[in-house]
Amino acid sequence: MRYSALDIVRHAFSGNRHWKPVWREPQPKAHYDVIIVGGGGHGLSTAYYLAKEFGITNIAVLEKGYIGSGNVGRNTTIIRSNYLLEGNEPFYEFSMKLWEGLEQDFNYNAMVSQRGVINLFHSDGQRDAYARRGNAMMMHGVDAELLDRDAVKKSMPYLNFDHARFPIMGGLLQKRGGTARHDAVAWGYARGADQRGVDLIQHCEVSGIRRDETGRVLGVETSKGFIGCNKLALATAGHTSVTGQMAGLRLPIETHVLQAFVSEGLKPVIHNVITYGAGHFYISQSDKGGLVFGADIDYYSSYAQRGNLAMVESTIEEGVSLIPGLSRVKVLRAWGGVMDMSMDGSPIIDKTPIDNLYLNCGWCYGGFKATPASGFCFAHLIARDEPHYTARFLRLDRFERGLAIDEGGKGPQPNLH
Amino acid sequence: MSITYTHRHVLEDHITGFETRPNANHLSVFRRPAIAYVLAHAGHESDVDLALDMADGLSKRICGPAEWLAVSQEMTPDNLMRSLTSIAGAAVLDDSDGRVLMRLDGPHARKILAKCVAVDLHPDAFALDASAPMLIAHVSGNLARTAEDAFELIVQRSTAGTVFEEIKEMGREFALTAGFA
Amino acid sequence: MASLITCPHCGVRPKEEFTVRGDALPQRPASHAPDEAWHAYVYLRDNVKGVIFEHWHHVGGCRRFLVVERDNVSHAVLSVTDAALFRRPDVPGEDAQASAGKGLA
Amino acid sequence: MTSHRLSSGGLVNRAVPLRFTFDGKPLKGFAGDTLSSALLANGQMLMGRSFKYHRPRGPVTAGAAEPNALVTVGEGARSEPNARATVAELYDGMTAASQNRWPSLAYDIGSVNSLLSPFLSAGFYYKTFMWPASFWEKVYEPLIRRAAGLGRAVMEPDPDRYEKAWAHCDLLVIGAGPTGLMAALNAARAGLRVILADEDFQLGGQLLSETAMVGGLLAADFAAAIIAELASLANVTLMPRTTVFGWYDDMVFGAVEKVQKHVALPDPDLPVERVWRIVAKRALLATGAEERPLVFGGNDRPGILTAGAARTYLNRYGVGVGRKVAVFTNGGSGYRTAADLTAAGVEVTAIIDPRKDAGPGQADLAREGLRILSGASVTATRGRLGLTGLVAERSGHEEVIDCDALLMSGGWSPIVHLLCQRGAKPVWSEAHQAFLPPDVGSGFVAAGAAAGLDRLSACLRDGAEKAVALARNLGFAAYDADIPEVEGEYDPAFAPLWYVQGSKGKAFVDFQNDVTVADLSLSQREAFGHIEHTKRYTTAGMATDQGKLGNINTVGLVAGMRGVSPAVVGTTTFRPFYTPVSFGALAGTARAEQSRPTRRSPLHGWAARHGAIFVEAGLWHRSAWFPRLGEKTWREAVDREVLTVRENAGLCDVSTLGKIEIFGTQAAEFLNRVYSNAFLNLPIGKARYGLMLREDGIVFDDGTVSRLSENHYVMTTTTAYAAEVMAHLDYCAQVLFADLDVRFASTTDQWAQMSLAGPKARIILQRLVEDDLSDAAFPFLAARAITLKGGLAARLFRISFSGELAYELAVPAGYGEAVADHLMEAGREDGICAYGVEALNVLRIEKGHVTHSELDGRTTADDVGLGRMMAMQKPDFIGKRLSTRFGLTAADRLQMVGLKPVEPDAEIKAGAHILKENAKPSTTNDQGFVSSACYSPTLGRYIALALLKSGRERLGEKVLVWDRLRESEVLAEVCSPVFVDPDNLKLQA
Ligand SMILES: Cc1cc2nc3c(=O)[nH]c(=O)nc-3n(C[C@H](O)[C@H](O)[C@H](O)COP(=O)(O)OP(=O)(O)OC[C@H]3O[C@@H](n4cnc5c(N)ncnc54)[C@H](O)[C@@H]3O)c2cc1C
Ligand SMILES: NC(=O)c1ccc[n+]([C@@H]2O[C@H](COP(=O)([O-])OP(=O)(O)OC[C@H]3O[C@@H](n4cnc5c(N)ncnc54)[C@H](O)[C@@H]3O)[C@@H](O)[C@H]2O)c1
Ligand SMILES: Cc1cc2nc3c(=O)[nH]c(=O)nc-3n(C[C@H](O)[C@H](O)[C@H](O)COP(=O)(O)O)c2cc1C
Ligand SMILES: [Zn+2]
Repeated sequence: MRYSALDIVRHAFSGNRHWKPVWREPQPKAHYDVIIVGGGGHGLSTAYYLAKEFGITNIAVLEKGYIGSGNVGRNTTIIRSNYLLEGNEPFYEFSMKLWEGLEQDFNYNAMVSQRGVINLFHSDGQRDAYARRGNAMMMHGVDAELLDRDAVKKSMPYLNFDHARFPIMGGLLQKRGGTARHDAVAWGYARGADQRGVDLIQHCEVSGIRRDETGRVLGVETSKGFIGCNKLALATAGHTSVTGQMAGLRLPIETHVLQAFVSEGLKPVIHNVITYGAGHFYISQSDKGGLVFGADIDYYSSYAQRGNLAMVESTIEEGVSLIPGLSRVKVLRAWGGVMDMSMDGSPIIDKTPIDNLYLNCGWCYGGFKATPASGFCFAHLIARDEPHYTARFLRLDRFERGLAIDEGGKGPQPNLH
Repeated sequence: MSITYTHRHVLEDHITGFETRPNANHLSVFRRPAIAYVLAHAGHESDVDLALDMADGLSKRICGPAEWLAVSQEMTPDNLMRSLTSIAGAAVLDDSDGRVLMRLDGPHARKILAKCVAVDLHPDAFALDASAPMLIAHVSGNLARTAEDAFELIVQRSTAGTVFEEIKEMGREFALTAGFA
Repeated sequence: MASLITCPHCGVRPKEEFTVRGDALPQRPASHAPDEAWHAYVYLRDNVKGVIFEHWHHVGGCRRFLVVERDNVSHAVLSVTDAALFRRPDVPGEDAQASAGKGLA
Repeated sequence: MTSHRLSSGGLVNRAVPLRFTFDGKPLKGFAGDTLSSALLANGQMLMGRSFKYHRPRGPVTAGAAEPNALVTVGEGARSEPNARATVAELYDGMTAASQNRWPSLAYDIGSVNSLLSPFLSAGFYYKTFMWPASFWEKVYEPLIRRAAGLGRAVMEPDPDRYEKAWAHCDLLVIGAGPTGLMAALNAARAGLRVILADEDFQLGGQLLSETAMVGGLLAADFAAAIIAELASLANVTLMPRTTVFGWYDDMVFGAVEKVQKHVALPDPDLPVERVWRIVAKRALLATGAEERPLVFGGNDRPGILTAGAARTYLNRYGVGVGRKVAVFTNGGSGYRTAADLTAAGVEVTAIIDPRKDAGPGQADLAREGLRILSGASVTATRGRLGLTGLVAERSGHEEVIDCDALLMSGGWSPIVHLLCQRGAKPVWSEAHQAFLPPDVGSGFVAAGAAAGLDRLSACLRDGAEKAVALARNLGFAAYDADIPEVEGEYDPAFAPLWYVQGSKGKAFVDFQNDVTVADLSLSQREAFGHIEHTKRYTTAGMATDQGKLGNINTVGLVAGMRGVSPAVVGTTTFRPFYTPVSFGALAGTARAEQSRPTRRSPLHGWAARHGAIFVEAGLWHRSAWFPRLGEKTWREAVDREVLTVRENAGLCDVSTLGKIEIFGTQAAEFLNRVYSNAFLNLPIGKARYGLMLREDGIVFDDGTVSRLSENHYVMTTTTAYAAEVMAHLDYCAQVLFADLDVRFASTTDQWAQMSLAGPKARIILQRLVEDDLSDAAFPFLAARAITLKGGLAARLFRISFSGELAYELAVPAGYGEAVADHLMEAGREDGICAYGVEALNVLRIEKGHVTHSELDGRTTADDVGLGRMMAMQKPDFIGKRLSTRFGLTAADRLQMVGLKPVEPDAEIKAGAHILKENAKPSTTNDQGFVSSACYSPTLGRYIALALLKSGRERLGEKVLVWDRLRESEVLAEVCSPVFVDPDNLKLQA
């Protein structure tokens, strides 16, 4: 069923009683061409593009919880393509292009909102680094603007210009950046995949990977029994090491928890996405009115989707330091997500040493924006057995070869990225 | 040419005058204590610890295993260094200018400190003469309990202004006064 | 956790006093060890879901590196040991149990 | 509007009247009122508008779970949006305003949404607003955003103070109702350090609303007696107005105390709110139970509230919620309230009870003349801005009943929130028809109503007994508790009723977000059947109350629709915050200039006296430049400072560089392992430049090491990396090389360190130094203790960042200013000047020295021209092994070079990229970037350092410095990065 304006009206007059399920709830078949483990944004978009762009439809997406229960459903929804390095920028821009036509493409309103993302800088050194990044973006034909203090003040007068510990000197703006409605992204891809014949199997946890004597993957052991496949693709985000381990892989990943927060609903006050360069705070306002914000990871390894009070406090300290007017606003809810922090802070979309096992991971706290491109490139890899051009640097062997893609320059310590 | 150099305390900018009549809750800043950092080399930890306990005219503050601060209000930094360098197995540094010593005392000292440190300072939990390194007002420091309701804190010189102001702020509800000792 | 870590030297302390360095189990190979060993040491992690050993640096306190044995799902802290006294669970004659709880005593 | 305040009764203090305004209207209340009790006393039932449909709403509760009565309290910078009127303590001068309505609360244009509701069903926006694509940002989203939110944030700096504190205890009791009071008392008597926290301004919980007698006293008096005893005990801390908002790992609780939210003008010496981190050995959850609303058509009109809330308004505040009150109840609570109302003289028109047989116990309570409709339900309600009547249905017969208030009771749900915040899920109990708290071990247990007990006597006993058990569990000797007798308690048992089938009108489960039963069934139909999907698709439970009232009904209804038990459906995830907490409280004092500690150099005062402009460098304030009279731009000052240093001499504060003193018989070996270059052979009295790598072969930091004696070294680090380097050394010494005899400590703060640079540095310095400073006696890289004239002991290092003849002089911090003053004086005749980090930066760029602009965490030693510092012959050092990987040694790596614009006046800025001449801009054509750039007054032109692909092979090549971001393109020549004195003649002079 395609959604159309007419539909809405028709259904309204019949008491909305005739809407159909957005996806089926199938029983797993014995065998699939491709099994994708992980019904998060990346797993679902991979299934969608495999079906839509690469003509493979005999696919199952296996999700241990409900669709979107992972990070795709718990992130701060920022999308942008303001990266520095050659390994990243073209890839994220490819994603941004896909965002720009996504809703018409999958016929679901994911509320992609290109309201602008501004990264504030607070020192000359930071300005230079942002200028370098802005120019890198423009080299690739991506929009970027360097705003000075007055320009920032004009559009965001409520920032702390007068009593800041670290003065706001300006910002790097990407106007095409913005937000998208997290859940709708998952649901839109899920619906699109389902409509093309993909089996979405929820509450189906993969507990083992069965291989033949040559090492090839035969299928997966799950809470719903063994399911066979020709190709197995892992898109399990924070659980990548766990699923990788099932095939004997030891990966350049550490799992960490990142918290996010939402305030009580407020009339619109923050009209774009703001990130604070003197800390790690970022904030935007959802279309419902809640201020959605976050900051650093909790620094220790964790598979629990909840964080600690110290990080709550430091996040909010940064928030009030940046936007003094938030002081009397109340925080409603805090939650966490567990992320696949890679050794250089950049993702991996690659084949593995096991012939028919494919890997998508290392998204750290930035993989939501990658959802379309990650799915597209992963689908490309699975279908064609060669990396998509824009993802050609995101390889597993880059660490051994000394080709780390280290945007932050932090080195092989995941919790610093 | 003989030159004399004036010594300046880092909190001179923060302390305008002297409280003639300090309140019950008072923060005193010591002008020129002698403070040394003492490190024990491997195998000498307990000897150095013992030597510090035995030494006259100084008090020992624990910074970590095999690391201490030796604090004296009687000795000059030079004298303190001299008295410590003789300890076998110890490496000693003069840190008199690198650290600031303050004392917070009064009936509400614990309540004020509860806003500055995470450690339980209940008399049963933080005994008399106890000392420990800890975050004080967000910066690394050392806290010691020197009397029933008196605590001495030592922080790095560069951060002393921040700590001093924060403690004063936290003491406002108890009319905390502050001045050089 | 971790909201509180019981430092064997300083007592119960809040998370704010620590920085976390990461997995405490990898051991720095000899300089001449094979490439794979070095790659593994610097870049690969077991990253198990469950009980892990992690280096925590008590920067706001004694400045010691501690090995914190934790369950990264329940966040329960099982033991805290000074890094210099830590024995890896897979070293013969020592196991996780033997080193566990040492620091808390 | 006439008063609903009863002439007597309640705990409000009628001797203390308070004035306040609501939407500008002046009103009166009493001390002890909440805003909502005072509004109700004034007959103001309408308090707000719902989110989506802008439906008129009054309070449903008298407590923290309130979804409807949200108002903005205070004015200007002190205004707080979304304050719950039901818990806002009334104070004299309070101003409150309704929200989410225009133009007024009574006439709100937004209420047309209610008519559009068929189009606005759950998730409607996911299916629409997609055509044409360009309309989303321009048309649809602005429209949707205009409807967003409830209250308005003023976005002004907050005039009030906040702070944070730690507390420690043996037992934290959360909630000071009968359960919590008995628990605190018995634990305190056993000698535990007890904290008793309650969010209410008055301790006592349900006892304050209770008409029963406890221990021979009126319930409220009984509470007062216990509180008095607790207050007298030194081991007890009473924390009223304190909401425990979160349970975190290791028994750390977050709580927020409203210190001065109940005054018009706060005392400036006190915070308005204070966040507590409570570290508890044990904790007891005594948070009570929440009464459930019933779900039927039109269940949201102002005047419809829970029976318990009405009882609280009556017994605690002396307010009748209506004059003609109907009750719709499936359990004892409705009867009890009806009885209390009748006793107080309020007319109760009917009790509607869906149960066929309500049981004798409850019938007893219903006074004579009270109409009870058993087996009946409310199927519709009447009224626009307030309730005027209802339709009751019994066995097919409908009856209209006039009323201005309808009290509903759908049973009770234990308030398990905090116990479920760390992953454990509540457990459905068929017997209780409720979710009970999970067992999380002996650290944190629930008691009383929170544990599923309903009778007062049982709660009193449970609190006492569990406290005694916890005390014993902690090793305290505790006596068995005395449990007071209760007279006149009632039995709140109930039979579940999730929904009145066939009722007319919207039946709400989530009042604030306007989620109806129809929305829930739509979500089931569309495959959003998992309760977490239902929540996200319908937004049930996502409003400011987080579904405290409604979630249980959502679960019950979804269970019914799916034909399973609520146990199968389960709850959504409980998360902090129990109730919303202000940013201000959670930030405490860490805001504005105080947001992070500030570090001051010992030469700060000296620099300030010379007119320094300061700049943040990490936590430090550093002197950036020293403008003089007549200098209009920073550049003028910096150019002068640079030229003065090159021609005469300058004094720069370098105290912020990290300084680490290293001792030990194996200190040399240690240094040899942590630096890439050789350190075993550093002579005593000499300094050496050192490069530290990360284990991945990338440069980490640079600095110098000086050997002061056989086993004593002092290391310097960059300002930015001082803490990281120290931590790295700790790691190396404690973890990697624990067998080496090496000890170290940071002495950054002990020394005031000044760089004296320039051709005249030596003659100036010699005027102040006893020791011989001739080149022979104190050559380049000499480093040792010296004595200043007058006898001050100091350290002197002949090292140079500027490329000039230069010294770094270190004196004890307290003498820093005095020594700097004397040096300035000594150099006056030679034209000395103070110079800041800007000039320092220019000097080092001219000289091709690197900083973290070049060492950006991606560069190797070779990249920045320091390949010779890789002592590969050493058996091992940090970073050695991985530094030889393909990617780190590839021929096309970026290498550091200098750049000179072809046009001498052209400016280059750091952050520009580089293209081959005539190449098209593209990522693949990108040749590198400008890492540092400045105007060189020495050369009279702009110069830059750049990292350029295979740069060292390209000297002489013309490249395009491409800075599209700042609309500049400059042709430049690639050159050596050393622009000044390449042979180091000045340095060695
Ligand atoms: C708090 C937070 C804020 C963030 N903010 C942003 C942001 O603003 N912008 C941005 O771009 N990115 C952000 N991110 C990162 C982004 O959310 C993730 O990188 C991205 O969602 C990861 O990809 P995914 O959607 O496929 O992951 P997920 O949604 O986590 O999908 C992985 C799925 O695999 C399932 N799974 C795991 N193991 C198994 C198994 N054995 N069997 C079956 N299924 C399994 C999981 O249940 C999960 O549903 C944020 C992340 C967090 C936690
Ligand atoms: N079925 C039932 O559970 C039921 C039904 C009707 C009446 N009752 C009556 O309710 C009473 C229950 O007594 P009780 O002591 O268990 O509960 P209570 O409701 O009397 O007290 C709970 C207290 O906890 C406080 N509180 C709740 N959450 C808090 C938080 N996060 N932080 C700080 N304070 C918080 C509340 O302000 C309240 O004062 C008894 O009188 C009982 O008869 C229970
Ligand atoms: C962008 C965004 C906006 C959110 N807005 C709200 C909100 O308005 N109200 C709310 O209760 N939760 C909101 N949440 C949080 C969710 O309720 C939920 O906590 C989060 O998705 C994580 O799931 P979990 O708490 O069930 O583990 C929001 C989450 C995200 C990612
Ligand atoms: Zn410690």
